Amino acid sequence: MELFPKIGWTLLSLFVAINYGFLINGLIRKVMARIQGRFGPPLWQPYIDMGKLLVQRNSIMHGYMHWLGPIFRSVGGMGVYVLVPVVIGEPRLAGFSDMGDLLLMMYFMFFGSLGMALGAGDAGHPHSPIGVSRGLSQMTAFEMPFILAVVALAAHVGSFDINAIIATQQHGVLSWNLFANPFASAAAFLALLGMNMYAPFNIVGAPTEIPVGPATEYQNSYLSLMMIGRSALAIGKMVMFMDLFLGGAHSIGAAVVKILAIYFWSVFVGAVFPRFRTEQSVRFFLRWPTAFGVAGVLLTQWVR
Amino acid sequence: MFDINHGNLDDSPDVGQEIVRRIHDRFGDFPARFQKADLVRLDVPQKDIIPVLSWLRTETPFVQLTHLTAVDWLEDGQFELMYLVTAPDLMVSLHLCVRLDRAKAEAESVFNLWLQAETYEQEINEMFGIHFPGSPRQGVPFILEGWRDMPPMRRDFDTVAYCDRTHPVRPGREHQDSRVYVGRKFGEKGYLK
Amino acid sequence: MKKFDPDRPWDLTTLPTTMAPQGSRPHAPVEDQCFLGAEADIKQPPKLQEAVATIKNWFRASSLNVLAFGTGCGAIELRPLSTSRFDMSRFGIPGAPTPRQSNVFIISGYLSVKTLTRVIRCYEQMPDPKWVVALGSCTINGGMYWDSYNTIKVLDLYLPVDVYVSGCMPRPEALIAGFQYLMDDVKKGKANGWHHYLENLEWYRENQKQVITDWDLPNYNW
Amino acid sequence: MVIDPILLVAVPLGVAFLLPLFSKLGRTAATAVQGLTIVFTALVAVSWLPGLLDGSLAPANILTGGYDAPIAINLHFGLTEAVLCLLASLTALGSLSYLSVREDEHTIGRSGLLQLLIMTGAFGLIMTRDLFNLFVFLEIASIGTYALVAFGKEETSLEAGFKYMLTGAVASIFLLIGIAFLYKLTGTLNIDDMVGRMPPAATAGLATVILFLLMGMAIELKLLPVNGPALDLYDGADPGVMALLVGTVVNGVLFAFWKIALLVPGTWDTAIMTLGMVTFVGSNLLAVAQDRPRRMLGYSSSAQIGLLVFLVPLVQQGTVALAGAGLLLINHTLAKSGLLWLSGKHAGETRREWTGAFAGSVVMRTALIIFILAITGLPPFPGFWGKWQVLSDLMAGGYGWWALPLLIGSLLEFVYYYGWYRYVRTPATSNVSARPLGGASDLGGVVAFALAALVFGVWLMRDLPVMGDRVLVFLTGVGLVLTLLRRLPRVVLAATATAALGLAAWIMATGGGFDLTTPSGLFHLLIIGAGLLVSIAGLAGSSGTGERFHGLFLIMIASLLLLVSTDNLLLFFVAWEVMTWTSYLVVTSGRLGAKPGQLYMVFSGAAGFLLLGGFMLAIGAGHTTITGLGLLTGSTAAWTWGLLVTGFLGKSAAWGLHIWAPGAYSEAPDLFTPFLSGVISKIPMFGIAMVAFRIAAGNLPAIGAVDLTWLLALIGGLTAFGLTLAAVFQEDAKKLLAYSSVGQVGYIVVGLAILTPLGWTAAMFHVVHHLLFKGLLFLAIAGVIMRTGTRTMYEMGGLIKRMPVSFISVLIGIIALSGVPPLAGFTGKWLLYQALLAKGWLFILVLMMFSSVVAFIYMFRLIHSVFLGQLKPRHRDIKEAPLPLVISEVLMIAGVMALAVFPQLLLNPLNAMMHTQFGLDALRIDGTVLTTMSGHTLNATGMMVLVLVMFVAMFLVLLLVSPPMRKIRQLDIGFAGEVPPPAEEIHFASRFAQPYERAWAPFLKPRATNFWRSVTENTGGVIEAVRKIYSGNGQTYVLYPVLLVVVFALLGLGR
Repeated sequence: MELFPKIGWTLLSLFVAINYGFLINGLIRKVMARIQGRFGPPLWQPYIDMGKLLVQRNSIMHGYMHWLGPIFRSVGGMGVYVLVPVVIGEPRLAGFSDMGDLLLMMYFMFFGSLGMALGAGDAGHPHSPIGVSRGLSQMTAFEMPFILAVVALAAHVGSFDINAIIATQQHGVLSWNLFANPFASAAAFLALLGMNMYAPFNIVGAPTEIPVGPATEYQNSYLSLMMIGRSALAIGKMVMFMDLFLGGAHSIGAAVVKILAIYFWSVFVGAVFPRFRTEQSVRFFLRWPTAFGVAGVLLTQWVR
Repeated sequence: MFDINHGNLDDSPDVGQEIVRRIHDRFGDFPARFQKADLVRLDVPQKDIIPVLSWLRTETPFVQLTHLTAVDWLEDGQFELMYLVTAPDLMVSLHLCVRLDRAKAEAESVFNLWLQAETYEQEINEMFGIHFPGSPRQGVPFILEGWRDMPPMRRDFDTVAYCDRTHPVRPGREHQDSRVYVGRKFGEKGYLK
Repeated sequence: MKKFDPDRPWDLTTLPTTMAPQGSRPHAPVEDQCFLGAEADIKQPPKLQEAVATIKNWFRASSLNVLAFGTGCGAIELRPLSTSRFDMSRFGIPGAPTPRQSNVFIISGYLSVKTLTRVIRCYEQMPDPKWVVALGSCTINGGMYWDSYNTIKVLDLYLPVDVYVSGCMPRPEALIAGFQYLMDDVKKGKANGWHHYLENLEWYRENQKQVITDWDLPNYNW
Repeated sequence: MVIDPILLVAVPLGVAFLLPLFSKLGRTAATAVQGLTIVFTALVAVSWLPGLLDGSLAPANILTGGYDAPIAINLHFGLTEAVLCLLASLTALGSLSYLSVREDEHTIGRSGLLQLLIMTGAFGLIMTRDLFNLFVFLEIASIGTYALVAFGKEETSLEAGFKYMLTGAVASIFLLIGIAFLYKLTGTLNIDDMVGRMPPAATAGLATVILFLLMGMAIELKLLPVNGPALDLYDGADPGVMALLVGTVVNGVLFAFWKIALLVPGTWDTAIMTLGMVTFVGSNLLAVAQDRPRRMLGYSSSAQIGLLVFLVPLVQQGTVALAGAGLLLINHTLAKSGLLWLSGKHAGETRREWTGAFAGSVVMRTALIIFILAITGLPPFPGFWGKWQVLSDLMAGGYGWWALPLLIGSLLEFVYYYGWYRYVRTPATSNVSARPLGGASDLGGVVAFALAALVFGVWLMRDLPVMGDRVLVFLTGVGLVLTLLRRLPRVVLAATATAALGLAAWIMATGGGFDLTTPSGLFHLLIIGAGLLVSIAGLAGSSGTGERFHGLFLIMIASLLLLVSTDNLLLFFVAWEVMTWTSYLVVTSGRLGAKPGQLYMVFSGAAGFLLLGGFMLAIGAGHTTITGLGLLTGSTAAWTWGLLVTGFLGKSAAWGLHIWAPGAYSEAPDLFTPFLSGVISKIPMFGIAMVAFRIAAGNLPAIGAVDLTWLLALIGGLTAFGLTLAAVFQEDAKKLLAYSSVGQVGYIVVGLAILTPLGWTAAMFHVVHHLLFKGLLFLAIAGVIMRTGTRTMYEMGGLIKRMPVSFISVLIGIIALSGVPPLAGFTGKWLLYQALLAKGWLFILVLMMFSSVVAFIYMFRLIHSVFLGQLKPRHRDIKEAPLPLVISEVLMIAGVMALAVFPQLLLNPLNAMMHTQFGLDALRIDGTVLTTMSGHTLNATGMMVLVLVMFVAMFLVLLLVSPPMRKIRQLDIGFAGEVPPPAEEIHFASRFAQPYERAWAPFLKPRATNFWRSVTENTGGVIEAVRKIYSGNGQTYVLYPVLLVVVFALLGLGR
């Protein structure tokens, strides 16, 4: 596709994705409220929050890195999204996925976290680095099963190319990696719990000890940018999981449903569990999920 | 736990009686009042209080300082310090009361025996102006930051006057005593009778 | 417009609305660390300006983050408020653990001088616009603490209060009602305590310093 | 004109007895006469040397009394004798200058007499060819020795002399009996005559006779275990006397042994060699445990003599060239005499008391390190050439297994010599009271011998092709000059070094030295480039004590340039060892670098010896070039590969061998660490790629089912993972980076082990990229350390406000390190992962990916603890790093960014390189798109553009939607309404990864350190057990020779 139409389509798709992220966010709040026997805020509450954040009247800055942190965050989130193909065979919704493969996406996820952590560190609030320390510790831990799962899938097709991985899953539902390599899927979906940071892995913004973790000193427009980044990242990640394990999507509708399903896996888990301590979380990921991942890789090698 | 003269305290049928007897044997005949089955009050002279507390802390099951507070006996010209010492294993408490000279207002610190006494002593120092030489946080503000008046728990401290002076009231209400105010507003018959 | 009467500080009707004072810099002496907010919208024609302000105020009113700072015994009423019986989140009122991200400060009852110091500091760290909800009689006239040597009796001498909820303690329903009033005021652009505070900062400071005798709060705070 | 060598015996003997007369004239006169005598003897030897060397003079054969050989006393004076006599004279001269200032007025004559007597004995021992005469001279020398030692001023001298005499008497008895019986068997006393008349080996009684002779000589030579008295001598006697003995009597006795060995039948060779080698290894082992440097020197002498004894039969068989043994002997004489003289210049008895010795004297320190380098056999000193010659002859002669103990013994020398030097380099503290002795007037011998060792060693290199290379000679020359002039201001030194490197770069550039399509060209560019950046940064002239390394630095760069461009195994190894010792010296020059320096040197030494072993195997198979390694086959190939790779891994601090690295990296001078991490740690990688992998992988057998290259990759992976994890828990910024550096080397190892064009491309790409970003990080941290004066991270914080450029450097550095797009770290990792996936090593792939994720923790912690968070009040006024540092940093940032945007700049040449190496392409590069051979693509430039566009867009969005923003003060944070405590308390930096540490606790035991500690402890236990044989009791000392007879008899007669 030509460059400029591509940019246009990508922007459009990004816009839709961010809105979808917002709506999912609202839905999550609603669902969580219903699980707890409450009404919950309206579905569009994230938009109202966003609007409110944008019309605050003054703001602070602790330093230039503090200022740049949310930018890193949002670029990281949007970058992940524009690198994944959303709908199979639809170049308009494939973004810039021809620029790199699964590795690029995986590393792009760190881009936002790292930048955000830097910005938070610059604010000088002790809760920020504590949150970052917890977040990084947990991140390295859940990456272990995730990497194992990804390597298992990649080894199966001999490539890190996400389109190649999708292509192997087009022979009916049972050819989805979710069923074709259940061990790798188990590892990845457990890792997803850590990635999404709902309970029991919500140790970064642990509300009782380090109120909002790294974002303690952020407000207003910073937060709005971070909201954008977060929903783009969330959707990007879910699309990636969809492509990896649920055989991608043939239409936008399928994508919407699958994304929702994947997302709510961690939401439902989060609704019923209390929080881990950091080292418990790290140990958790390094035990069963890792074992599943190893089994997944072995399975791939055995099948080959 | 084990007192060589008397045997084990746990074995005695009435621990309160027994401990008072032992204190009497050892330190002298302090007036004792058995307030409840598990609470004995002893009035100890100032010179004996530290030996008694040390002995209790080191050689008896009364190892816990549950509370330490003061009472202002303005009319007697005295302060009274009250040490509530508990034997957690036996669930019996000793209430040791010491009278101090109000003019001097100084007592020996027990934070060497119980570290937590440090906070009690800081608070008493702030609220009553009783000084505990050697206690670590004497004079450090505990609740009253920047307090410049007489220690507020002394009975000669006029709280209402201080309050009127310092904290303005909302205009439109003539009397601060709600009993008077309500009586006037709703008639004497209102809530009072 | 009525003139601001220092003897009646609670009377916020003497204050201009959110839109009006933006044409001019505040005349009240403001320390250089203190700053007022945006002046971008004043260049717009009044009609549009009003419309924009209405939208903005609607956003503000529909998403009120409450600073989670239980200053007095009334904080016990905030727990049921967020649980399933009363569920304040359906009004878009979640808790915010840091003053940087909150809009509403609930002074939940009596306020000792020691707490007042912290409250002022937190209040000033909140971004504008920000509102104060005073809960319980203690905040109005000292309540049962009318003769306490260490408890302030009239909150609005020290902080601008937008909504009072009386009672000892007020029930969560009353608090919700108070929030409704606040939301209405915000929507109408009438809840302007924060602006009042900035304009009359010197007067507030003087009052604050009268009770906080060791004014050791560093000035860099504001 | 030549002088009659008979005068060598006659003149000293004559003067000796006249000396007491001269001493009546005053001490100057006596010293002068003695000196003139020694100079005369030296002249005699010198006058013969040129003629003997070029063969124009025949060796002199002197017959006394006018009779023919069998009857007359026969003196022989050939090249060997001339050299030995010259050495003896020179040592005597040096010792005279050393001793004369120490002698009292009334002992000067007596001492001089004994010295001359010893010389006479030594000359006689060297020249005589008569067996009985040899015994006589031996006695003359011995009597002189007893007397001279017993006259020593130390209390222990008398006892030492007596014990020495006791065992000497036993030796004499053995010798005399042996000579008598031999005379009976052959009817002659002339050695040359005797050789022809020796009865057949099976003759009854001959074995006993030989046994007696050998025993006598063994005791005289102080071989293990009968060297106890000799060691007491080193401890008790004056060091000057010992130096004299080393140069005269010891060499004389050794040569006497040579002559006697001519008579010994070949069946005894193994026995002699075993005894010699046992002495070499055993004495070195015992020396390790010595706490007193002088006694240590004694053990070392014993060991060296043992080595030479080991060589005697081999040389006589013709297996080993005489030159090799001769070089070892000359080296030992020069270095040991020098060390002994120096050991007398400091009052310290134990090593601890040597702390900070010679701190005031550059001459003595320089001489000391020259002697230590010489005696541990490092190039360019003669010992190195001797050892190389000996080893290659051993390999060629089929004595390969003997090289193993030889190398082990040499490694032990490293341990104790550098252990001693560690104390010398440690700055003195007030509780060490030992001080230097005497002035500089007696240093003549020391300086002369140090120069002699250096000049002679360099002279031996004259035929090597390296001397023709302009750049190398130029850089080494400038380096030497700068080393000598190290007292100049730092800026001048740095400027000169920069200019020299710039010139070298220009010469190489015009000469096509930077051809990136060849590995040498690539490494040339890296070495020179990194060198230039470091020298530029050096212009800042920090306040550290160790920043005057520019001279050594240039020499090091020269050696590195040689290393990466030579094809000759010898030259490669020379360059390798020169790099080792120059970098060792620089590391040691850091403030606390002495201790880690020792560890560094010992591990580098071990690595060097492993390489030497590998090279020797290749040489034994007849290949002397690196290209030749490719022709190796079978088990030789596997062993060579294993040795080389282990050596290279040791030097690159792979997992398990890494314990030296953190200390050495962090204690090296701050400006040098970038080079250490960026270049020196990459040289082993060059070695693995270009030397070890010359041995075709097809020749490597699998051990069990495990592929050797897979094993190498596993080690690389463990290095990457283990050291990354270790880096997470460091509090010291430089240590953190040190662990990180070593961990990153693991990636390169993995890349090389894959052995595909893509894997190698990834490895080489990472070599370049790691140099850039790690150099950047180390330099930026160096600047921070320079300004804050601390390396502990939690003592810093918030420096972004004061040092923005350093912050940006570190930021770019860690983004590049982390592999986060869009910087080139991602490109490098992508290449590596693709290569691993294509190879199918899945678990290693997982390990690498996981360690790259773990690295995030330490990277964030580095930048956060130092630059973010709360600024400490004491750092409010510090300035940005000095300008030269900033310039270097900016240049490196430019490099990193260039690689990030246009990786094809480097990948194109690498592709060409891989084509040469493998005959295959690694990548297809169309414009900005990289495509692997298996069809995977990456668009680095596009990635960069994408990120930049998004970044700029979001930047504008934030600008647009932000309300008026105010920069607030530092401590204005939402701290629950409280006034925040001081910055120190709310800067969360200490034990940053504590929960992570808890989670990993079972895996975090310092296993490698514990392993090496247990090795050290067990060795120490063995040494302690062995050392019990030196009871210090004269009776047991007499008993040992008898026991030795039994052992020897079993060894020799058993055949």
